[in-house]
Amino acid sequence: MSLFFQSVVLGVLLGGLYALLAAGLTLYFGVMRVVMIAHSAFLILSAYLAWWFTTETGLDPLLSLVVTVPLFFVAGVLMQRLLISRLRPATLTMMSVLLTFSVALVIEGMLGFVFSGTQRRIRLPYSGDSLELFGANIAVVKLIAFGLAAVSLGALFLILKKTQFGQALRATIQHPDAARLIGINTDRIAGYGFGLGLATAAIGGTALALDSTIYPSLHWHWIGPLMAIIVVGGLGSIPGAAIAAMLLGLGQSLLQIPLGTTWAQTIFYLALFATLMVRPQGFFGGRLAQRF
Amino acid sequence: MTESAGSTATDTRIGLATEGLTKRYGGVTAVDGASVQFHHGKVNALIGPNGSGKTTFFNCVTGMIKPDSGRATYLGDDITGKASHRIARAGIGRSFQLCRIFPRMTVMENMLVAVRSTSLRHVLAPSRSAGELDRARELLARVGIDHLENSEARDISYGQQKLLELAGVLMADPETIMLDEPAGGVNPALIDRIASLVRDLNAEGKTFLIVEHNMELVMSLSDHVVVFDRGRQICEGPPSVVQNDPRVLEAYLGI
Amino acid sequence: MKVTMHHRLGVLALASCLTLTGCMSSGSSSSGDDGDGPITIGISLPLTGDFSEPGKGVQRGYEAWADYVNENGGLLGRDVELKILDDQSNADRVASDYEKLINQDGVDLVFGPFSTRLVVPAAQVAKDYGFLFVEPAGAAEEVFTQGFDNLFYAAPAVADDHYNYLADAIEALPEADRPKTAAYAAMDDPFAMGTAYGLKTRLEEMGVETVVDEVYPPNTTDFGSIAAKIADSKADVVVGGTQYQDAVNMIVALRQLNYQPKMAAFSTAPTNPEFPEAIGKETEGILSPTGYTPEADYPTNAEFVEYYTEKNGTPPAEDEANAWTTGQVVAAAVEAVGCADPDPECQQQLIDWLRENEVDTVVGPLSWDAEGRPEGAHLIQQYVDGKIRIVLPEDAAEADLILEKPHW
Amino acid sequence: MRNASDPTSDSTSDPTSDSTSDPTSDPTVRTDAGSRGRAVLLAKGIGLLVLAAAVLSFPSLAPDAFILSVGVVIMSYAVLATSWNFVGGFTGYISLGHAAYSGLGAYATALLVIHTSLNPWVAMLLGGLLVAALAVPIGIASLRVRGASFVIVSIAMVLILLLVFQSWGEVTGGSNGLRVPRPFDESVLRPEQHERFFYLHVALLAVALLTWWAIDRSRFGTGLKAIREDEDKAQSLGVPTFNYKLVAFIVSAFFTALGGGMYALWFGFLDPIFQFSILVGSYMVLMSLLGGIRSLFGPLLGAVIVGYAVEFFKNQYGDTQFHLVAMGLLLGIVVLFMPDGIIPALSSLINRFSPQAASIREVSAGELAEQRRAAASEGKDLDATEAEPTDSLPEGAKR
Repeated sequence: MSLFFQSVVLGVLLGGLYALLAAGLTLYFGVMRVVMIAHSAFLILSAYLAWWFTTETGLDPLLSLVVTVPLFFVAGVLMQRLLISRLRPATLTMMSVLLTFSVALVIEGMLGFVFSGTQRRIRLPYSGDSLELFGANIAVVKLIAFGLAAVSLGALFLILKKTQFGQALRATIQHPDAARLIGINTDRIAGYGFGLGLATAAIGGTALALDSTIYPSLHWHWIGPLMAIIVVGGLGSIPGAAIAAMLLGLGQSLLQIPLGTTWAQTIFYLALFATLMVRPQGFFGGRLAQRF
Repeated sequence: MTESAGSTATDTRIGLATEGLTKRYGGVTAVDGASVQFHHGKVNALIGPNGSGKTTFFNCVTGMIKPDSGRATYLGDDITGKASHRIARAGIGRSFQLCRIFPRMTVMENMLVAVRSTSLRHVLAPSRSAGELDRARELLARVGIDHLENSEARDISYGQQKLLELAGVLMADPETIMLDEPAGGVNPALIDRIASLVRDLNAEGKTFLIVEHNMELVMSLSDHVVVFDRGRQICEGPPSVVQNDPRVLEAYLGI
Repeated sequence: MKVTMHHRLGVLALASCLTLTGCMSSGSSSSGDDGDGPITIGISLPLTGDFSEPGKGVQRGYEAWADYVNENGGLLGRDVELKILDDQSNADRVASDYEKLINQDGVDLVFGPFSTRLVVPAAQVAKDYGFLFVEPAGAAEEVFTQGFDNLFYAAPAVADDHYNYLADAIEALPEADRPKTAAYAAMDDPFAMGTAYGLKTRLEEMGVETVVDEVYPPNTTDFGSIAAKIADSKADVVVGGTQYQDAVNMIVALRQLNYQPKMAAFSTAPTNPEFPEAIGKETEGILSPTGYTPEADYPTNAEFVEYYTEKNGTPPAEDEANAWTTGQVVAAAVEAVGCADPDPECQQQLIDWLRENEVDTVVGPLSWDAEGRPEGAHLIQQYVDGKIRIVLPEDAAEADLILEKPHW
Repeated sequence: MRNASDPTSDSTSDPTSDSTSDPTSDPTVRTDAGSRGRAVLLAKGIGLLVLAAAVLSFPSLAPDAFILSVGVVIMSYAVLATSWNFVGGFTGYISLGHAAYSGLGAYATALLVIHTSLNPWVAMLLGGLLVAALAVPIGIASLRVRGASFVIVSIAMVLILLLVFQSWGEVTGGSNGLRVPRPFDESVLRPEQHERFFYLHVALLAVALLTWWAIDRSRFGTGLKAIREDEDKAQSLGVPTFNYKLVAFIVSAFFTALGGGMYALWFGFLDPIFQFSILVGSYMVLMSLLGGIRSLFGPLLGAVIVGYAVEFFKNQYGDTQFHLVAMGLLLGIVVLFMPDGIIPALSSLINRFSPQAASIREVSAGELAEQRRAAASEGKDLDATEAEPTDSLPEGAKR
């Protein structure tokens, strides 16, 4: 029983992190109909930057966010404006996959080039500490990562719901043409949306680096589960992705008890296939997926 | 021109028809319980102000979009929610609002896309059989662009592309041809050519269903006009009748 | 007409490429001179990619060995020249590298690559050309069951035997003092799994119950759930079939869950100098098998440590030692047989000689069975007072084995 | 019924001519096609012969067994890239995960050879058929909806197969890898093996190319190409797009699996992390795209260039991590600036310098159409202008 409860706790913590990591991926798809393969490469990049920051300065990796978040935002805007927007709309979905894939390769290669293939882990004085809750142990680092995820998803939600930019962004997601008709500069909004997505990658990467080893090719390990999450959640829907992330994180954690680590990972892919077979538009999201 | 419009009721057969067809996008109801009947063998027109749901209606009927509720029938057969290639093979061809051709295929290749049979023999046969090529050339000649058959479709002018699209639709030999704004964005001379093509083809027995904003063209060309506003039919009849209907004016002027 | 154009271009491009491929080979064929030139030794190593860190360790070991040999009169009076290619941690590349070394560069001898995953395809190429294949890294049982009659592993023991001394020590305990339960977690890698399962087999034979048996993919970074299972089982012994970083992650995750085993053994990682830095003072009592220690008093070891330390600034670790050992093994055969050239006859003599003889190396005297398994065992090390010391076997021990691991 | 007399139809100007185009200027095209037919056929034949001769003479020209083995690798990549192109080139659906099918083909072949007493070549064929059968449900799941989900499934397939083949050790050998018995006995030395496998790969490539060619000229092929250009439009012309895509996908998986199986028999050792690798799949994409996905020989050309470049860079620059960066940059450049690949780019370059062809190029008109198409496809199905009530009025009703 305690193992079950412990696994639930771990699953929720993991699900929160997944939700943050998948939020950006689904956002790009919403604003641009782009499957951003490089998202997880940017996660790893930000994790490396956090690691490097801590190794060089000795300060807490969370402080690196002050630099990486704006940096990634700008990188996202530039990437959309300079690269993605050059593609022909007719073949955007397919070609953007290749383009972002090539970006991922470049990032992976550069990370290997600069930091070598050695596995890295941030050394924190509190990495082994934990709190006890009803018999379950909650690692402090996992709690911080979860907190980061919750705060940034909350902030993302507020930005989308309460600000003018957010409204424009949502309008662009739901009806690009209509948005254009009512005077929204959808190109600029898409750029900012991309930047926002990459900013979440900066936060997600740092959260990831707190309690995990990083190495350049790690991003392949993440891209599969994240894509499964956004499909199950409904492409383009952030709340959908968050719910799917929570469910799949919890599912993975609980399935590890009877099945072991490896087979438990297949839950993502099974959920992906089941979703496409039964309900291609996703279980929690909007109708965007219908035609894409 | 209005010869047939005068003697309706008796000799009209219903071709395409819908019953309570509805399509919503989020909070917006694009097609709102539309019940419409089009006359088989005639030139039908569907008009209405911008945003009245004409193109969405078109897309629902041709299977591009699944309607949320309601029925569509063609010559009595239920075609609701059928995939668009099935509807195409049931005998309904269509063009698109902003002319859609296959840009990186040659004009001739564009012509050879249309599928008339799904038998394996037909599908696996070389697409450039002599018979097929002759047929394509004939149709290209008919619309007046046969001299372009080896050009890539993206390299020809917009007007030529519109004609190509029409010719491509004709390759499938449909009974009913739905044209979405055939006169949109083309010069007056070309509008005349398209109009005469429609007349000729109608004379050969093809049914037309045309969405068009050019009122002059609609009134001169069609036998039967359906007026749409806010996703449903508000009035129908021969052009002369519709033209003077107060509801139509109201819809257009937005009073 | 356009089609023809494509066509013609294709032909042109293809033809020119074929010509270029032909050109690529020119200028590098220095093959087959069995006179007084240097003895060239071909090696493919993962210098980039996932295995690059240990790969570079092996490279340092090989290079140190070659320099040492050349400073001390060479091999058969000839200088030794290493030709090292990067296989990018990729099995396709490793095979093509040996293909190139043997055919195009005309090397006289080959040494093995790093990582079990790359040894098998490489050994196949060597076997097909009749080359002797001594390798520093393919410890897993599967390497020796493939029918390679040219393969020798230059280390004291295969992975399954790494914990033999530890198992012996536990078996020697009175039954009541033996651990009752054990948890195993191993990376899905032939070597790492081999070590953990070797010990598992022994412990199960003596009645230690297996309560957790987890295998995780090499790319696993989140050990929360595995740790939760182990912690929940409250096993007396935890055995990690680990490489490096996974051990660190697992230990951190176990500590996060407040799990305190009586005995904790991890392969490879604890012998890494970075390990105590990563774990801190909680290393106390952690056990690990090792095939090499700089302190060992085997003949030639002192020279090796001194030479290597002088050259590189740090004492050699296991990867470097295994590379050096590989050099020693091949050199012994070459000196005994008196030939070093790619001729299959010479290579076969080298193979036959190694089959029959024992070689003194920095990891102790080595001899092999018919499949190329070395017939020795690994030393067992343990962190005692913050330092890693040899605790087993007793005749080599630098410190006493701590049976009750302090809390971490 | 109705008299076709139209008051404006007798206008003298050609109604098709927009301001930007002059349709009277291209009679060349037609005469070209007519009078040159025979010459074209001859040129094609000669080209094919030269190509075949160049490929077939390679083993005897190769100076050593290493070069020969590089040739085998390149031919293997050519087979895989050509197989990939059945779906990528015809339908425009980009699969980043075709390594899934080559890997499955390799394992299927190996396991059949090991566990049954089947002839290795029969095993390879059977392996290909098994993979083709497996491709049916995968294709149904990923092709039912358009675009993005296909890509996502393609990547997911590689990742899930990597997990399964790594974990299911009793059957697949797991991370220990799997030795594949040689199809030829011990007396066939390694260089001889390379030579035989080179010809075998060429034969497989020839079959794949022939199939590609046959599809290309069939109605089926025309339908597939139409799907690549505009799927909705193709469907509205009666093309059963889903079935077409599915069949193309299955054919592609079949040939990819054969390519994987043959590679397994040659290489003799399978390891899941190298078989189910996204990088292998992306090489297929890069090669096809670079050579030109719409051309029969595009993938072959791409495979030769990339295969050669890989060896060249390794030879010249040795051990750097830079090969990933180089591949990423190359792929990015191809996608951004040369999405049609080398063959079309070169031939259009040649066309530009050849005088008779120049007149049919109406770049401005073409670009105009492209822009219109672009605008259309962005809002293609949501159809916002219709769905969203706006107060704009048609011309006729303006106040």
